[in-house]
Amino acid sequence: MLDATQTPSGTKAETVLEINNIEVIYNSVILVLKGVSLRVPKGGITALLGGNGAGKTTTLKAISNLLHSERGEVTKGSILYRGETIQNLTPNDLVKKGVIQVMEGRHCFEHLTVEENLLTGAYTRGAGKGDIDADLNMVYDYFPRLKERRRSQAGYTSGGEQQMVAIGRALMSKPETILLDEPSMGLAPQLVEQIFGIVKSLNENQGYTFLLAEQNTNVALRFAHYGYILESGRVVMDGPADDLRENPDVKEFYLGMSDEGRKSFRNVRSYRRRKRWLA
Amino acid sequence: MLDASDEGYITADGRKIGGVLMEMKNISLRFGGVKAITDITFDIREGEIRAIIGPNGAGKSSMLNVISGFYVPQEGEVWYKGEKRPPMKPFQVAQLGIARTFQNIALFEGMSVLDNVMTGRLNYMKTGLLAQAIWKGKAEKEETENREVVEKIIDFLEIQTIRKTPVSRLPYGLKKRVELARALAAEPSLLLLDEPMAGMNVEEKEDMSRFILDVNDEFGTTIALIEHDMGVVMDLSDRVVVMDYGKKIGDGTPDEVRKNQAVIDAYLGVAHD
Amino acid sequence: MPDQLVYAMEVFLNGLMAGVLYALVALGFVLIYKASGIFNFAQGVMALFAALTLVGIMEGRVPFAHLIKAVTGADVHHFGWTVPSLAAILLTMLVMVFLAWAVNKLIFNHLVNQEPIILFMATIGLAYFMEGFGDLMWGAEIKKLDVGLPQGINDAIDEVTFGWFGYGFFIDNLDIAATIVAVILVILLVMFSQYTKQGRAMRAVADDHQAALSVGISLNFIWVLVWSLAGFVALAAGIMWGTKSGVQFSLSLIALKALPVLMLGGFTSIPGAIVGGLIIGVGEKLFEFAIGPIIGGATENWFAYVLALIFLVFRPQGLFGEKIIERV
Amino acid sequence: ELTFTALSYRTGPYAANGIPFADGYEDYFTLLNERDGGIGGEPVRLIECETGYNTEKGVECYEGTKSSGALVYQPLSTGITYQLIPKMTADQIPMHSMGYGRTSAKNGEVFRWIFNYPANYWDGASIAIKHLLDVNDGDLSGKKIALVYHNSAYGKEPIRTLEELAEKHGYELSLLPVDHPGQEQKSQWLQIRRDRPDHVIMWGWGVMNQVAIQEAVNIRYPMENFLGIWWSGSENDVKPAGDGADGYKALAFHNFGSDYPLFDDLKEHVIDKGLAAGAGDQVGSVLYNRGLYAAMLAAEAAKTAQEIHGVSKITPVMMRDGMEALEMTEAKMTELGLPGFGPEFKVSCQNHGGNGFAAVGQWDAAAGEWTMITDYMQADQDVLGPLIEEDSMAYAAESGIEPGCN
Amino acid sequence: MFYREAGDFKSSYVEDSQTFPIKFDRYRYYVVLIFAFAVVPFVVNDYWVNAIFMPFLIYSIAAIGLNILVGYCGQVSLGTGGFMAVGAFACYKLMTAFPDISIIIHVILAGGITAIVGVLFGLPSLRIKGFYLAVATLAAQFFLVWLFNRVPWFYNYSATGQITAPERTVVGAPVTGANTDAWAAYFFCLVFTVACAIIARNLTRGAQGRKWMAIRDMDIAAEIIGVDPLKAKLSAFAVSSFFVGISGALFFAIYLGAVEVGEVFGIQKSFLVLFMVIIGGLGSIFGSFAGAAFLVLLPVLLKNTLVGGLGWPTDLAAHIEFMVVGALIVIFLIAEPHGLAQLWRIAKEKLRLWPFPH
Ligand SMILES: Nc1ncnc2c1ncn2[C@@H]1O[C@H](COP(=O)(O)OP(=O)(O)OP(=O)(O)O)[C@@H](O)[C@H]1O
Ligand SMILES: Nc1ncnc2c1ncn2[C@@H]1O[C@H](COP(=O)(O)OP(=O)(O)OP(=O)(O)O)[C@@H](O)[C@H]1O
Ligand SMILES: [Mg+2]
Ligand SMILES: [Mg+2]
Repeated sequence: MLDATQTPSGTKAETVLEINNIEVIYNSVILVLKGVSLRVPKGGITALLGGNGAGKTTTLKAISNLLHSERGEVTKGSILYRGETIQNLTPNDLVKKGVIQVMEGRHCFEHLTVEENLLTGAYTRGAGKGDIDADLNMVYDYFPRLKERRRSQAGYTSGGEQQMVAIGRALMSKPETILLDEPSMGLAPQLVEQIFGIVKSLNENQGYTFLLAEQNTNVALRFAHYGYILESGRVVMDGPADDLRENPDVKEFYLGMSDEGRKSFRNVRSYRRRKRWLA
Repeated sequence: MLDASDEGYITADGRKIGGVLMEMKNISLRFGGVKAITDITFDIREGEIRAIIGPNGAGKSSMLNVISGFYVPQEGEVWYKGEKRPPMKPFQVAQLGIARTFQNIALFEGMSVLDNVMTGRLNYMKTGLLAQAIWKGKAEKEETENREVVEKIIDFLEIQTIRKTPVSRLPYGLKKRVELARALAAEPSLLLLDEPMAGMNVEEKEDMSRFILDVNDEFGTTIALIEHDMGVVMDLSDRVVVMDYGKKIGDGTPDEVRKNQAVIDAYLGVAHD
Repeated sequence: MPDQLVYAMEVFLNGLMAGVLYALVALGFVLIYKASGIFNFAQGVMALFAALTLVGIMEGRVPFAHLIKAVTGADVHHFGWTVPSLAAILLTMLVMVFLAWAVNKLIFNHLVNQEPIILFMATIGLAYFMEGFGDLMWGAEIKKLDVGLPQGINDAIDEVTFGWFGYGFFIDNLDIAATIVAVILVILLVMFSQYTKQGRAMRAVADDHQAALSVGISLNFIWVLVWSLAGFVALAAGIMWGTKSGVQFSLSLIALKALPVLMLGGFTSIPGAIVGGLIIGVGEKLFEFAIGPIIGGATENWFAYVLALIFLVFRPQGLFGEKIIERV
Repeated sequence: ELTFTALSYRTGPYAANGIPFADGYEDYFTLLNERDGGIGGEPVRLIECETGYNTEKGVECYEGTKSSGALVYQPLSTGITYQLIPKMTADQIPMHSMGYGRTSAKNGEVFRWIFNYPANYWDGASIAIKHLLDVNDGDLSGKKIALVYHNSAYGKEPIRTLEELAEKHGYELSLLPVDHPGQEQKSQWLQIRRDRPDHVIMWGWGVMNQVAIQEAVNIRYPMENFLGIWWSGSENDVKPAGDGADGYKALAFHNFGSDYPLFDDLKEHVIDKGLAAGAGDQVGSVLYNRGLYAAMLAAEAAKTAQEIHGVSKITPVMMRDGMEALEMTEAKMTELGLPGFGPEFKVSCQNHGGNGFAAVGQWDAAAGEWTMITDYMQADQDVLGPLIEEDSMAYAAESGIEPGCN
Repeated sequence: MFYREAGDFKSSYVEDSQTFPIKFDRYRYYVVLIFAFAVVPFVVNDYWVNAIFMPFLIYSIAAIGLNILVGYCGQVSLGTGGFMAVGAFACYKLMTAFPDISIIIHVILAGGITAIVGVLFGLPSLRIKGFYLAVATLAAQFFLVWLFNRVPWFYNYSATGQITAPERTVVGAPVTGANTDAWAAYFFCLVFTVACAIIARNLTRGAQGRKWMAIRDMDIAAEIIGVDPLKAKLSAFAVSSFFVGISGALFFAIYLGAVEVGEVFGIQKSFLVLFMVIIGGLGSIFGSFAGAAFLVLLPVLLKNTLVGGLGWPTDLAAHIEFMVVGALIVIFLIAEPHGLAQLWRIAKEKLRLWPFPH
C-alpha cells in the first residue's frame, strides 16, 4: 500500500502527524474508531473521506484532544505530532504547538461580534496589536463578506458567514497544521472553490499542513494530495488523490460518476446498495 | 420563463404541476440595519419542487422563516391556498400543513429518533390531558395509529435500526434524515427543506434526492428547497428562485437560471452544465 | 416640604445604598456567569467563607480546632497572634485564588461542555461542601469583623440635610464605603472584560466551551481567573455584610438578595448588577415605606422579586443582559 | 440508666445560638455522671441529635430516639415543638419547651404531656411592659412602643398580649415585622428613626438580632430603651455591634455568669478532665447557662419522679409525674450550687408553665458581660390567664381533647 | 446473562411502548410493588415510616411533579416550596371547611387548586427563559409564603399562624392526627405516590410528553413544527403544580400534622426538591424516585453511621455530612451528568452486553 508521506514526485516528506491504530469509545460503551492509522505529511493536504458516521469528526477530535469534553476517550493506539505523543496535552497546548481545529458545524461564539470572534483566534499568540491587525486584514481580504458584518453578533449571521468566521478564526492563530472538519458544508459553490483555493494557497505559499475531513469528495480530491477513506471506524482505502479519483469504486460511490459521466440525481430510481469494502 | 397559466403546467418529464399554492408578494425583511430580504415576490405551485438558491447570507433561510411564520416581514403579503394569510404564530402555520427542516439541524436532542419523528404527528394527536393520564383506551389507540404512520416513514427513510437511539448520538447525515422524517410525519402539503444535503457525500445525496422525489411523487407534496449543490438543484427542481443580498435576481426553470448572467456573476461563478 | 416627601427622599437614598450592597453580591454571580455560563449557587457561601477566613487570619484562629480536639484531644484555639487587616485581606485573597484553583481542578474541569443546569447543580454540591467545610474549619459561632471601616450615621450628611429640610437624613458610613468599593470594582471589571484579551476569551468560553478549547483558550486558566475574581468580589461583599451583622452562617443567605438584582440587571452585565441593585434597593424600600404599612409590612423579600419579574416580562434578558439569540 | 435527649443544632443558620445551649445541657449531665454517678444512682445517658433547626430533621430525631426510653424532650425550636405536641401526647412522653413553643401549653389540663415552665412568651411580653412601666414611673399612657419582630409564628406570639396590655396601660403599639433571615432592616430602622418611639421591644432570632442592634446603634437609638426577649439577649447578639451596644437590655429567666459554686464543680469534674461538650469555650455564656438550667430542671424533675414512685429507674410516664410535681425553691437551688440562679416556681397539673417570673438584664460592653438589673418579676397573670384559657380550649376542641387532671 | 432484550419480541406497538419493555424489568417492577403494598405495611415501625418512608414517598411526588416541569418541559422552577404551601393550605382549608368529605378528595382538590396557582405563576414563562425564569419563580416562592403568613384567613385566624391537621379517617382508620398508625399513613401516601407515578408516566410517554420535551429541547423548533408553546408550558405548570400540591397536602396533613409556612415551605424546600430532580435525573420518573431516596436516605444514613456507629460529636458529623453530600453530588455529576437514572441506564446497557465490553 502506498504511504501518505510519499509525495507525488517520489521524495519522502517529513511526517508531522502520525496516528497509530487508535480506538475511540464514547460514553465508555460506544466503540466508534476501531483501529485507525493515518500519516499526515508536512506541507501536504491530506483528505479524510467517508460517509456519515464513518468517524471523521471523531478522528479529528481525537487528534485535537477535544474528545474528552464529549465523554469520549482514546483507548488504544497513539497519536504523535512531530514524533511526540500528544494524547496528554490540553487542547490549548496543542494550539500553541501549531495544531488547530476548525470544528464541524461552525461553533461560533454567538454573543461576540464577528471581529471579536476572529480576535479570539489570536488568543494564544503573544503577538502585538500591529501583527494581529495585519492578520485581521488578511482574513477580511479572504472573506470580504465578514468585513461587512464585522460588528454584528456572530449568532445572527447566516450559516455560510459563520463558516467563514470559523475558518478565519483558525487562521488568526497562525497555525502550522489545520484540521478542517467539513469546511464546505453549507457554503455556496463559489465559496467552496474559494475556500479550497485559500487552503491551497496557504498550503503552497505559507507551508501550512492540512488534514481535512470532507463529504464533498469531488472537491476534496481535487485539492488534496493524499486521501484516506474511512468507513464505520476503519480505514478502508487510501492512496494519492489522483489514484483515488480514478478508482472505480470511489468514482461510483463518492464522486457520483457513472460510465456515462455525471449521473442525474433525478434518475437514480432505485436505491442501489453499494458493495462495502468491509461487509 | 415558463408560460405557466393559472392552472399549472407540465414539466419536462411530464409531471403535472397544479395552480399556485403559496405566493409571496413583495416581501421585505430587515433586522436593524441589515436588509435580509428586499421586495421579493415569487410563487410556489402545487406539486412542484421549487428551489431557492443564492450566495451565503442572501436571505434564503430568512425567506423560509417568513414562510413558516417565525420572522414577520416588515412589508409584503403571504398568500396560501388562494387566501391572504393573516398574521400567525409559527405553530398555527404548521397546523396549516406546512412542515420544514432546518439548516442547523433542530432536532430534539434529548429524545430518541422515534420520539422525534412522532413529534411530527402532534397535530394529529388530539386526546385530552385526562385521557392521556389514564392512557388505556383512547390515548393508547391514538398512539398506536400514529405510530403506524410513523413506522411507515421510518421504513421509507431507512432508519429502522436507529429507531430507539437518542438523536444526540447520531452522525450529522443521519440527523438530517431524521429531520426529514419528522417533517414528513406531519404529512404536509408544503414541505420546506433548508439545505437538506449539506454535509453528505454523493451516495447519501443520491439517497436523499430519491426520498425527496418520492415524497413529491407519491404524496404529491409540494416542496421548497434550499441547496448549495448545484447538481442537486438543477436535477431536482422544476423552478428556481435566485437571491442575492436579499434581492431576487432570477426566477425560472433550471435551464433558464443557469444561463442568467446575473446569476452566474453573483452565485455560480462558472456556468454549470 | 411636607414631611412625607422628605422621609421618602431619605428612604430613596437609603434604598440606593442598600442596592449597592446587593449589587456587590450580584457582581460575583455575573462574573462567573459571564465566563462560564455557570449560575454559581455557591456565591453566597463563598462570601461567608471569605469572611470567615479573613476573621480567622486576623485573629490568628487555629483552623479545624474543633476537629483537632475531637480527634487528638488537643485543645488549641488561637495561635496567639493577630494580623493587621490589610495583610489579612491580602492573605484571604490568596486563599480565594487557591479555592478557585481547587474548584476548577476538582469540579469544573470534569464538567466541560455540560448543560448549564448540570453546572448549576455542581455549584450546589460545592455550596453544600463549603458550608460544612467552612464551619468545620472555623467553627459556627458568630465572629465580629472589624477591618476598620467606619460605621454608623454620617454626621455631615445629617447636619447638611437638617439645615435644608429640618430633618437630618440617615446615611450609614458603611454604606458609603461599600458604594466606593463597588464603584471601583465595577469600573475595573468592566475594563477587564471589554478591553483585555482575557476578558474576550472569558466571554468566548461562556458561549461555547468546545469552540473555545479549539482555538486554544485554556478553560482552566480562564476559569481559575474568573473564580478568583468572583472570590475577591465575595470577599468584598463578605466584609461589608460581615461588618454589619457579624460573620456567621446567615451571611450565605445574602445571595437571596442578589438574585432579583441579577435578574433585573441581566446575568451577563457588570454595569447591570449595579443599576439593577439600585433599582431593587430603591424599589423595595419605597414600596415598604409607602405600601408596606397598609398590607402588613415585611414586603421587601417578595417585592424585589416581583419587581424584577415585571421588568423581565418586558425585557426577558434583563436591562443590560445579552440578548438571547433566537435563530433557526 | 436514665436516658435524656438533646435535640440540638450546631449547624445551620442558628448554629451560633444552638451550640452554647447544647454544650450547657450536655455538660450538666456529664457533671452529674462524673460527680454523683448520675441521678439517684442511675447513670445518665444523653443522646444528642442534630436538627439543624429543621422541622423534618427534628421529627426524624424524635422518631429515631423515642424508643430509646428517652424521658423528656427539649426540642429547642418552636416549629419542632408544634410537630411533636400531638406525637408526644400520643406516645406519652413528656416535653419541656422552656421559654418557647406553644404558650397555651401552660394549661396542663389540655396539654398533659407538654411543659413550658418557668416562663413563656406571653409572660415575657407582660414583664417587658412591666419593666417599661417601672422605668416610666408606672405610667405608659401616650407612650409609643414599637415591636420589631421576626415575621413568623415565633415573632407574632407577643402581639396579642401587647395589644391587650396597650388597652390597659394606654400606650401606642406599632408593629415592624422583619422577614427571615433579617439581614436587611433598613426600612424598619428608618421608620423607628422617624417615629421616635419611646421604647423598642424586639422578638428576634439569629442574625436578625445582630443586625437590629447594629442598626439601632447606627441611628443612635438609646440602648437603654431597647429591650429584647430572652432569645434576643445573648453575647452573640450584642458583640458584633461593639461598644455601641452598651446598655441594651433583654429579658432573662435565669442568671448570668459563672459565679456560682456549681461552676467550680463543673471545672473540676468536666472541663479540666477534658470532658466538656463542643469546643468547651462557651461556659458561662447566656445560652450556655440556659442549657445548663434546662438540664438542671430536667434532672430535678427526674429526682422528683424517683421520689414519687420510689424507683430509681423511671419511665417517661413517671417523669411526667415528676415534672408535674416539680418545685424549685431557693433552698433547692442553693443546695445545687446555683443560689438565686432562677426564679422560684411550682408546677402543677393545671399549671405546666410555672409562675411566670423573669427579670431584665443589661449588656455592659466594657466588661463584656450581662448583668441583672431587676429582680424576678411576675407577669400580669390576670391578663394572660384568660388568653391562655381561650387558646388552649380552642385547641382542645379542635383535637377532641377532654380537659382534665387525671 | 439473564438481562437480555433478545428473545423478548414485541408483536405490537402497544407492547413496544409499554413502560417496561424488557421482561426482567417488568417483573422487578411487580415485585417492588407487591413488596411495597403487601409486605412493608406489616413490618414497618414508626421510625421507618416517619423518618424514611413518608418523606421518601411524599418527596417522590414532589420530585415527579417538578421533573415534569424541569426535566420534561425544561422550565426551571424554584417555586416548589411555595406551591407545596398552596397544596398544604388548600388541604387545610378544605379539611376544616368540609369535614364530612373524604380526605382523599381534599388532597386531590388541593392538587387542583395548586395547579391553578401554578398556571398563574407559569404565565411569565412564555417570555422568560432559563435561569431568568428560575429566579422569577422565586417571586412565587416568596410571595406565596408571605401571603400565607400574612392573611389570617388561610390559617383560620389561629393565634400562632400555624395550621394543624384535624383527625380524618379513611375506611375507619385515622390517617391524619395524632392517633394515626404508622402503616396507615404509609399506605395512604403509597397509594398517592403510585397513582401519581403512573399518571406521570402516562402523560410523558405520549403526545403530551413529546410536546413538553420538544419545548425543552428546542422551543423555537417545537413551535415551528406546530407545538403551541403557551399550551405546552402552561399544561406543564399545571400538571407539575398538581403533583407538587398533592405532595404539599400530604406533607402537611399526613407527615407533619402541623405546619408553619415559612419554616416548612421556605426556599430550602424549593431547592431540595430541585436537587432531587437533578441528582435523580432530569426527564425520568425513576430518577425522581432515585433522587428523593438519595436525598432523604443519605443524610439519615450518614448520621446513623457517623453519630450512631462511630460516635462522633453531632456537630462534626453534621458538618461532615454536608461535605459528603456536597461531594457526592459533584462526584455523581462528574461520573454521570444526567443523574442516577442515566447511571442506571448505562449500567443496564453494560449488563445487556455483558460479558462483552462493547
Ligand atoms: N458524543 C457522542 N456520543 C456517542 N456517540 C457518538 C458521539 N459522537 C459521535 N458518535 C458516534 O460516532 C460515530 C462517528 O461519528 P463522527 O461524528 O465521527 O462521524 P463523521 O464521519 O464525522 O460523520 P459526518 O460526516 O456525518 O459528520 C457515529 O456513529 C456517531 O453516532
Ligand atoms: N435574526 C436575525 N438578526 C439579525 N440578522 C439576521 C437574522 N437572521 C438573519 N440575519 C441576517 O440576514 C442575512 C440573511 O441570512 P440568511 O440566514 O437568510 O442567509 P442564507 O441565505 O440562508 O445564507 P446561508 O446560505 O449562508 O445559510 C444574513 O446576513 C444574516 O446575518
Ligand atoms: Mg463529522
Ligand atoms: Mg441559510
